[in-house]
Amino acid sequence: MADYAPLKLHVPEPAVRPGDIPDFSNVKIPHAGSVERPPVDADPVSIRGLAFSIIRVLNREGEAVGPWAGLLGDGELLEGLRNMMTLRAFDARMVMAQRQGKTSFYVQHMGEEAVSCAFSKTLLPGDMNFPTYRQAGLLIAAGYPLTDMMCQIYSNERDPLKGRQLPIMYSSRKSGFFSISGNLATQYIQAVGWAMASAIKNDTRIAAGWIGDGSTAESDFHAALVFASTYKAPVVLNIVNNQWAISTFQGIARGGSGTFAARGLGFSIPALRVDGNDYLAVYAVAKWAVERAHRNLGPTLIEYVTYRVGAHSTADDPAAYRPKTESDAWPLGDPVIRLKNHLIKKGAWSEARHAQAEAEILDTVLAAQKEAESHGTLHAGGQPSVRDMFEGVYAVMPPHLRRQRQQAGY
Amino acid sequence: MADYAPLKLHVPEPAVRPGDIPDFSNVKIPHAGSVERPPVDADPVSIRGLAFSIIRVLNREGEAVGPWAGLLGDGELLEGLRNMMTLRAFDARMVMAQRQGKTSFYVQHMGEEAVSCAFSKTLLPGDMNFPTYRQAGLLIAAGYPLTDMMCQIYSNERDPLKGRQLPIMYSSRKSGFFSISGNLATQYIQAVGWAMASAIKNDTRIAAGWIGDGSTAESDFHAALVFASTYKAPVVLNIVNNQWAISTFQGIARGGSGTFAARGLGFSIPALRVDGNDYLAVYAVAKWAVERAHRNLGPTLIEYVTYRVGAHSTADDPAAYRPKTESDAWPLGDPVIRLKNHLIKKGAWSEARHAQAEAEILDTVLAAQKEAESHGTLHAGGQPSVRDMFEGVYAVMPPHLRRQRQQAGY
Amino acid sequence: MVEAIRDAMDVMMERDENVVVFGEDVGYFGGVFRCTQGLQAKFGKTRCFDTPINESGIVGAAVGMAAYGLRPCVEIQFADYVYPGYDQIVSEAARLRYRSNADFTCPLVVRMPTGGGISGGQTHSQSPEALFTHVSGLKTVVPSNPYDAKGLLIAAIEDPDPVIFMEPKRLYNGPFDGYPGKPAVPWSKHELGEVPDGYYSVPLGKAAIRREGAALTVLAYGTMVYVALAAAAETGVDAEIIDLRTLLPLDLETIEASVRKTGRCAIVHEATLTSGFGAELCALVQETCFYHLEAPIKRVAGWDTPYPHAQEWDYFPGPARAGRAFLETVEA
Amino acid sequence: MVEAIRDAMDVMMERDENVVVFGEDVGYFGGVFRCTQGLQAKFGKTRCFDTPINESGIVGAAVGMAAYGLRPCVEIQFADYVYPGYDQIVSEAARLRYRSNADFTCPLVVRMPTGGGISGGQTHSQSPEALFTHVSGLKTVVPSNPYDAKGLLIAAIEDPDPVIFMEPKRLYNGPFDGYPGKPAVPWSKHELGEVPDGYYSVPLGKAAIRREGAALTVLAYGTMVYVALAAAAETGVDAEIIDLRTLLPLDLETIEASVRKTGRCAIVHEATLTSGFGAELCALVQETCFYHLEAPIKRVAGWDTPYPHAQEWDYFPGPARAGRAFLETVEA
Ligand SMILES: Cc1ncc(C[n+]2csc(CCOP(=O)(O)OP(=O)(O)O)c2C)c(N)n1
Ligand SMILES: Cc1ncc(C[n+]2csc(CCOP(=O)(O)OP(=O)(O)O)c2C)c(N)n1
Ligand SMILES: [Mg+2]
Ligand SMILES: [Mg+2]
Repeated sequence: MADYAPLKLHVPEPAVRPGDIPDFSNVKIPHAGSVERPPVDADPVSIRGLAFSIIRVLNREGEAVGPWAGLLGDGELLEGLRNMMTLRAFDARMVMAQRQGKTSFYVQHMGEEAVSCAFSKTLLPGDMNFPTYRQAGLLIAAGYPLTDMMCQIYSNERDPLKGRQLPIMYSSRKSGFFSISGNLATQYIQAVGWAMASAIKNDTRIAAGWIGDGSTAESDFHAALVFASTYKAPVVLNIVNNQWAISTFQGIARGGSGTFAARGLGFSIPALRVDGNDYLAVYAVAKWAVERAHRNLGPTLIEYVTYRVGAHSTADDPAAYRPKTESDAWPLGDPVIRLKNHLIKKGAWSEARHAQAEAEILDTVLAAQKEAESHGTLHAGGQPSVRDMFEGVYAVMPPHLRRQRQQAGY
Repeated sequence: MADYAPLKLHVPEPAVRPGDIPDFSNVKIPHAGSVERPPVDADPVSIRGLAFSIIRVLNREGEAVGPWAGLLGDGELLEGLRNMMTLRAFDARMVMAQRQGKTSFYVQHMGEEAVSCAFSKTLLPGDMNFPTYRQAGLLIAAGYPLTDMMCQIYSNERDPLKGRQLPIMYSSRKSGFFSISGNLATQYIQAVGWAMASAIKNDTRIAAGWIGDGSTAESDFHAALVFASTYKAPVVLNIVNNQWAISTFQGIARGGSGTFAARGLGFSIPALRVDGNDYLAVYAVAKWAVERAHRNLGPTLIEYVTYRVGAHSTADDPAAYRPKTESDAWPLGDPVIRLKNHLIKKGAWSEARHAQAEAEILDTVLAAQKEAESHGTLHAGGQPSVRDMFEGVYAVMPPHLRRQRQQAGY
Repeated sequence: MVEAIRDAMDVMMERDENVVVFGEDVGYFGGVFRCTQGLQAKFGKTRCFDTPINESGIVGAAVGMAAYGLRPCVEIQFADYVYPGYDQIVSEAARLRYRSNADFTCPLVVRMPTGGGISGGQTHSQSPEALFTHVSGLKTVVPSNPYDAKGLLIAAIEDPDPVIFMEPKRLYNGPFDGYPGKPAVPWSKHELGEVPDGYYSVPLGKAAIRREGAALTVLAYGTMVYVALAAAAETGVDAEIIDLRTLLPLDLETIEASVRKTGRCAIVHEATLTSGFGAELCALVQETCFYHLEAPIKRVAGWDTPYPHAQEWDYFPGPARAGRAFLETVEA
Repeated sequence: MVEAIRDAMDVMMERDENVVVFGEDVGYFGGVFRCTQGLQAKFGKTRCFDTPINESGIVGAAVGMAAYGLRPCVEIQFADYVYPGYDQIVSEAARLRYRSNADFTCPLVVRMPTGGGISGGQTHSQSPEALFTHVSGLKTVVPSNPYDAKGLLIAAIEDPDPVIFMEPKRLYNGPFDGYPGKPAVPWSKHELGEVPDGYYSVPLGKAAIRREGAALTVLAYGTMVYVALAAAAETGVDAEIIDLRTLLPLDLETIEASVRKTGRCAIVHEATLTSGFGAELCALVQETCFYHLEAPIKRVAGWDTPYPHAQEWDYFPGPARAGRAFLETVEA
């Protein structure tokens, strides 16, 4: 009867750990331009393969090739480059500001700038993102003021959120950027709900949900896919696979499926995998999905394959769980350098102009920072008021909160 | 810019509603014997098609055909028939008992008897089911006493659960039947946890999770698939697709994916669809999955395609949401009749013996009922004590509960 | 009360196209308690529809819709099944206005049948109101009769913030005083069973005095209002019975005035005693009326066990238990 | 306190092979607060491992494991993230013994860092203990020092029932009395910072008196024990400060004896006031000690708002607020 061998628990492990030599040989990378571009109304079953490949546009020579190329003009590409550079400079300053004690917490985007910066450009005014804490590029590319971002990060007297929220948990309805929660995955189903609302109202606006590789394990990911599939909600469901969830490698959330895009197959939701470090590829694939949504063809799942170069946040040090040089070994390169090289290859850009742009951008960021700091930082200068702490729990303050505010002396 | 047409919300609807003529022409039913039988260690990717087909053994002529046939001898089949007939007779008596006010609630299995009765026979002693409220066949096939089941249903003085639980929420560790919760889907991830525990302990026992079509929408379904996939847990994940979730047709939970088995594809969990009204097919497919688990090959997802002939429970009337004759039109027939016909075809059974067996089984059920009722019914005769209400909240009763028990006068 | 609740949604769906209604089995079928019957037929299936069985999905989608500008009124089939949606309620709906400084808001109603007395066992009988009253940003409402149910639900749907609307299921078909053996009284025979047509609202945050009295203040809500009335009648205690209607924001003014007058207070709820809403009521009363209190405040509540099936009427805090507490309080 | 907690798991994993430890980032990395550091290296990755980010999955899998016969001790990364796992705790872990008549049981510990004071904003600062004390079948523990943390965690792991183990994260690295500006004191400088090697346990359900006093009974737990001590020192109020340690089952005997002696009582907790555990404490004290009380029981607590980021020290109930309440109570 029990002639079976003893069972064993399988616990997935990353290929390498601190002290090992980084190894991405298991990441299969198709040639740029090699993956088909189906029509947006293709039968999801016929394009299952897209969930297991990687759509790429920029090749090693910096050329844009294949069926997903050719969507963006030089001006748009230069703007994209500028946005990514701005985000990178912004990150660098804010990481430093956190170290200087000007705020409590920061999350940077190093290596992942193309994802949010390019995606932002595929939306129409009124469309709504439901971002995580690692999509500030959406705000920057949408032209949201850097100073306002910083005031939020500093929780100062000009903080649009009145000091109530953790740094980087921005909110801007005007910029199509839903209030960040901090609770993982909750916003994914909210994006679906928002999109359903738009469809209920016969509106034309669509929504975009955002989630990290690790967070796809959360249950609200399932809720989102079930609702999106059932009601054919006009929503783009983005998974940013940056290989890590704090200290946990993506294999723990992914399990045996090979990719995160594969999750879409169980719902017949078209699922595409894209080189997340390739601005042109991100734009092209996102545009395809956004088009599907606007045309009422239903949801699309996109996995952006990228790499989190920095720490998870200012609260951790990745050297404790992965080789220090792993990011250098990442085979999809750096999104800023790749777009820069492409523009240089095209003759639309040069090393010199790049250096100049870098300097200009730094000036802009520094100016914004100076302006923001003139309104205070977390523990110094202008502060949100204690009254603000009591306001906004409800539209109208109920008696018990009024009493508490009085007790607090305000 | 907004040159898109207004969006529209898609709300799936069943093909027919009360007053319409039942129509299952959209249910594609492969010929019995036509679906391949891969080795248990087949690459999940290579058998994706099994999630979109229906494995069947019994053909219209009552013959067992194809690669999934031939696993059960006549004795086993006769036992299976007897178990299904017992469950059906048990159901009929208990539905009546509920109508007579002897209990508050009952859930019947009409049409789905093959699923739990056949599955039960694929397990080894010590394996553990995590059932829903519609798998009493697991208990009956495992030889759990009918009287004990009825005492639980009556919440009487002999109720093994001391009157604490709703009727039919049985628990029997000895019979490999985990305590039913009543909260949908929660037990699915618990089954995975139990299986992980067995693997951690290098035990040989495996677990089986159970869920209904409607309940696959619950988030714990996702948790179960994620954990099962990641840790390759030795678990069989069963989905009983009986077409309905109370008043809601399966299309609401399923969305665009065509089948529930498809959900496994996103996790590279082998996923099979089987004729749930075919005792032989259920046994064969379940056995395949159980074998995989025992051989440490990881989880398997099985969708049993069946039909809920009766009401959801004694609390509803399906005539309000589906045509009265829909169950007659169900193309996969009745599991009891199909197995009976197969045995007659084989010469192992006859109409006369069947009629005699029916009478015997009814006697057995009636005797069990008489015995159970001698210990009381919900509002009459022997009752669990009020003390029992206070016991068992904790292993040792804490002071506050002792005080409350005293206050209650016990 | 079922009709009153349905009527409230009907009226609001008519007045405001942004009101949408959904949940498990609420569409074609009209809900397992039939509270949404006819709404899909009347307003179409994009305004009233069935959802997948996923409470987090129901609330989460509703939060997204509310942020868009709709006013979802969703049903959780039983309060016992709200827990999978609890995170979306607590972490999202309740905090959206605050954390975004009103950049986004969440006008959302989550309806759910609550309480026992229907042989529902541990998964169809719970009264989890205290799990909501602890959460800043939520309002929690428990009506006790059809008139209030309609008016309060209309006010809840109109409210700019998330409201938890708990419907004592034992009151759906008539008042119930805790005697399961007595013949059922339909609402049509009850003064508060009369529900005016059309639009009216009962403001959130205002209690109602159901019986004036001088000897004892009784705080109750939902089914327990009738239990308290029966207990007062049986014991002859001249109790002032306050039906809270809204638990949060609470009408502390009415409570305080009454306790100052009577000098004694008892609290009745069906939920499990420990950390139930009665604890908060007790704390508030002793904080605000300490020098007027002549006896300890008594709590009568469900025991600290799961809700049992067979022992339902031993668990249920009926008139006998309430009456004993009333007498003890006035005699203390 | 981090080391003490780690030590408790280490000791129990050594003594009982059925003890397993898992959660988000707890395996190779050893947890974001490093409470499980070294356990995977020592006991192997099937005894201590990383999980997918799914709190319902973590608790649900643990319930299945506990039913099998293991003793899982799982970590929820922050108490603020327990809500997705709340259903598995409330509907499953808490009721398994009861509903199956002990056919299956659930010896499970759910650890979670709780409380604020670390600039964590609304999603890294919450104190949701009252959401557990309302649930029959759970025990809830909040240690205030390394000695207790180790002993209580060992007792929790040995307990046959599910235990919610809340670790005040502001105490991980030293006692904290509510003055963020003061130089940090490490545990090594504190008498209760000394943790014996090896096995010992502190029984669940027993409070500890941290300061004897005659003028006022103060009920506190976790970080608030130090706030209360500071407030007593600053105001000169001769307070008897009781560190509850276990909220449920509660050591009512110790509380009652103290209030009978002092005649006055104040309660301090960091969680939001309304329906917080202070409400239950207040209710119990007035129920059991009414005739000994000379002044209203005061509650000092977090305000009824989400936990703010910039205004953290206005939200946090520090010694100034506690001291004011102590004085008001003794002077009333
Ligand atoms: C419900 C919940 N559980 C846990 C956390 C703690 N947490 C914050 S970020 C994070 C990792 C997320 O990883 P991933 O989804 O891959 O996103 P990334 O940080 O890589 O962008 C965890 C576990 C949380 N914020 N919310
Ligand atoms: C968490 C939760 N939500 C809702 C319910 C109410 N409910 C009980 S059974 C049921 C339908 C389940 O349908 P399905 O999963 O298809 O199982 P079937 O009854 O068809 O076997 C619902 C909604 C519940 N028990 N638990
Ligand atoms: Mg990640
Ligand atoms: Mg079903």
